[in-house]
Amino acid sequence: MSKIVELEKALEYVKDGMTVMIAGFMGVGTPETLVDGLIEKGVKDLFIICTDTARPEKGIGKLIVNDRVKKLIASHIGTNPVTGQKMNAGEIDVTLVPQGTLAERIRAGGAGLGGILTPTGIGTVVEEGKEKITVDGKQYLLELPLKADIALIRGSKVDKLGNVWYKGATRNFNPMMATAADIVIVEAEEIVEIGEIDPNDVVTSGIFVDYVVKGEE
Amino acid sequence: MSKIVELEKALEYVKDGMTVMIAGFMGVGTPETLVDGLIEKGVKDLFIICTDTARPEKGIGKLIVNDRVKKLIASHIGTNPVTGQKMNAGEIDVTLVPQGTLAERIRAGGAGLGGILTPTGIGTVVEEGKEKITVDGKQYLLELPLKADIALIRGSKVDKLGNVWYKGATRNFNPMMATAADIVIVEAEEIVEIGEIDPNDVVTSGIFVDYVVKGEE
Amino acid sequence: MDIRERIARRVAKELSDGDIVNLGIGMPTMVSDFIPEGVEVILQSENGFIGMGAAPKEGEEDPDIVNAGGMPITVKTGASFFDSAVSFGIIRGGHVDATILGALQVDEKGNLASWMIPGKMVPGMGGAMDLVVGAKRVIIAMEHTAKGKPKILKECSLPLTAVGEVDLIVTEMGVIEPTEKGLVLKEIAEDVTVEDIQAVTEANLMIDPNLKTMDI
Amino acid sequence: MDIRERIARRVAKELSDGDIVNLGIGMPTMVSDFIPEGVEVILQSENGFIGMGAAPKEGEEDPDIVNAGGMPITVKTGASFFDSAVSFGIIRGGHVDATILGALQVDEKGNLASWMIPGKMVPGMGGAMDLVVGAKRVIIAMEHTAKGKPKILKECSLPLTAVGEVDLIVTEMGVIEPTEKGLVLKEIAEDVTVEDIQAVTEANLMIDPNLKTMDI
Repeated sequence: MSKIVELEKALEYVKDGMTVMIAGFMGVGTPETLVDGLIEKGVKDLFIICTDTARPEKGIGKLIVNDRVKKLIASHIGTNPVTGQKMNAGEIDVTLVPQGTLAERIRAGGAGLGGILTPTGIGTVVEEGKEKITVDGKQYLLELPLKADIALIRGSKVDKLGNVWYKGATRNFNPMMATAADIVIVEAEEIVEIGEIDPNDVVTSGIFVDYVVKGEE
Repeated sequence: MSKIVELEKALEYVKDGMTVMIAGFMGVGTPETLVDGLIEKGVKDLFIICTDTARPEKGIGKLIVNDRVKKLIASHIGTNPVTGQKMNAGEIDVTLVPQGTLAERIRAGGAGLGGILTPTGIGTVVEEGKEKITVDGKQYLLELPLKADIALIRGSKVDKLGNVWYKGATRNFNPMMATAADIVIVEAEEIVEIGEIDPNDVVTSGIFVDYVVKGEE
Repeated sequence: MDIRERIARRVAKELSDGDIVNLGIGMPTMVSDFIPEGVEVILQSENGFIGMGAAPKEGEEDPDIVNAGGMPITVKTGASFFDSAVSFGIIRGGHVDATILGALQVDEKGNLASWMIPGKMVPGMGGAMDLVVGAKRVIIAMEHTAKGKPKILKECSLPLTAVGEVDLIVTEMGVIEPTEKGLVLKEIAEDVTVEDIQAVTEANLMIDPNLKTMDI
Repeated sequence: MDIRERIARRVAKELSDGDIVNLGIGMPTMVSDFIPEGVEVILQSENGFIGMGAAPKEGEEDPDIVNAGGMPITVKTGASFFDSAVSFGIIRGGHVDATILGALQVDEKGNLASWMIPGKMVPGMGGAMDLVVGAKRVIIAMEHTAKGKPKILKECSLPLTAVGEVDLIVTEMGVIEPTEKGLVLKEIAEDVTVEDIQAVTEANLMIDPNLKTMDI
């Protein structure tokens, strides 16, 4: 039962207005082929969850520049000035979330947790509108889980069952996002035979993955 | 800077009455050499955090049988009848915790979270004394982090910096416990040179590990 | 046919191709022997892997690869290992399609008691509470009575494993579905009458208008 | 000596052998060039690894290995890669001995503002809020003033990164430690007087009785 499909087939599931998680840190570990495919396909009004919007010509930055994003949750938008411009112009509704909190919220979404308590953001604007809970005399913010309709992830080696192995710093948000969306599409830098990734070294189990698309190397 | 030490040296840090996390599932992935060393050394009144007490002659079971445990948090004690006997006799104070909750509580302890919200245990005795928090109309229990003075873990391959790779089902609670204790001692099935474990396949980073002890193969 | 085999055979038919399934210890483990042809399920073992295979041949056991009962097992090609936090993330996060578990008691609200008998047996809940809350479907595979006494009750008397999470009960006498209105008898074993099964069931059984013979 | 080099050299002396350190983008990155001999620190990069090495030679960049600024970097033997949840678990969990960060403003309560200027610059906090809350020591490495205006204030006017988490402030003029009683000037640069430094510091500076010359 191979999960390998053509790009167009995998992206059939992405519709206007959907919530889409896209992995990568400054474009590293971002599925560029899937992002390009989204732009080509013409979907719009997306709610994107990602850690940063990279640069205007790179990764998630391309979706920003091409006006496909209506709402955005990210931890950092400073390297892509277009994001800030569109935010100031009221074209994109941006919520900034501390990077560690973002990772935990996505993980919580995938792991069935109702939320997590973090000390990060206490005493800052991040706490606005959130419940504060004191444990052992220390204050924490209750941060709620995040889920998505679609997650677009990228693996360095992916087998036909969707088992993923990541190289270097490409891992970042990929493993968590793979657990937190209804449909998970992985772009494979390299597609390998089942069993080629040592079962001890698989990072994202194929059970999380719906479709595998061959990306650029 | 090698972290490899003799068994006796590593166990110097374990004192009577300490809170000790010990990894393993039914003894698989349990550092048997370290457990035997604890018994040999004669420490007592330990507060043990583990997922099960294995069997009387195996893993953590040996500490139970040898009367070294005063307090115990575990998810399952049924395979070691001695644990139940000592619990009923009032010799060991046992708290039973759902296995998934135990994993998250230890992870939270290591990751600086103030707690996590889980639906597990709602409507059961597990909820007794715990705060209930409703998120999106669904009830969750607030479960608090666990930390320890010492964690005893086991790796299949360990390098001199303490980087650990686990084989098969030995991984279980090892990675979380490695993050949640003041002193972490890892028993190595095999000690390897630094760099022999691919940096992409290291599961527990050496930064969590204080001492490495050679165990039985 | 052995009672336990009958139950296991019937439960096996509840599984669909590609399902991710967690089998409890004991009778539920037998279910994997009766999966219908053409159906391939992926077995999750909560101690830390996906892709569980058959028991190893004698002499070929790997002490590092055991199932959730601690018994030597194998993994299939394409398997993957992970830690207990990931494993229960899979379970709690709804990534397991079905869990098959035994029970001490089930009641007409779909409540389950399976982990302790106060003063007698306190093994602990292990992973059962997470499994029952997290899996998309909870199928109870158990003998209809314990020493002749009903296990399907109006209200569980033993400490609960979870509230209202049971989706289907399969016993040697029939197949029962907890619904908002109560327990519905969906299938009945060939050698059993409705009166027989109600006689050993404390809870009231509503009879499905399309009551079928138990499909084993 | 360049102002930034002076700051980086002084900060480097705060680090001890074996420390796990996270360096912010910009001047903090320079600190790794001045670590004293005999001291080996382990650099954490919050985008997902431990054991960061030097920048690669031109032509030897690996596009999969970049630092938290997105620039090509290398890893040392014994490094390990992990995901962002693990990375911030390391940070939030107190496993990082020191983080070295720049700042827009610091105040006498040890509050830090470093991530936005409303209406002007809203880059986002990235990993800074977690780092400042989680690291055992927070060392601010920054120029003493911005366009001649004080950055060390009685009270930060910009949105905070964290409350009361700053442990040490190193500028080209001196070394200042936030304490419960306020800011204590511990060291002063050779070419600077106490009056000079107070003149460009809005907050009141208490002078350490053992005030030393800044050790660079």
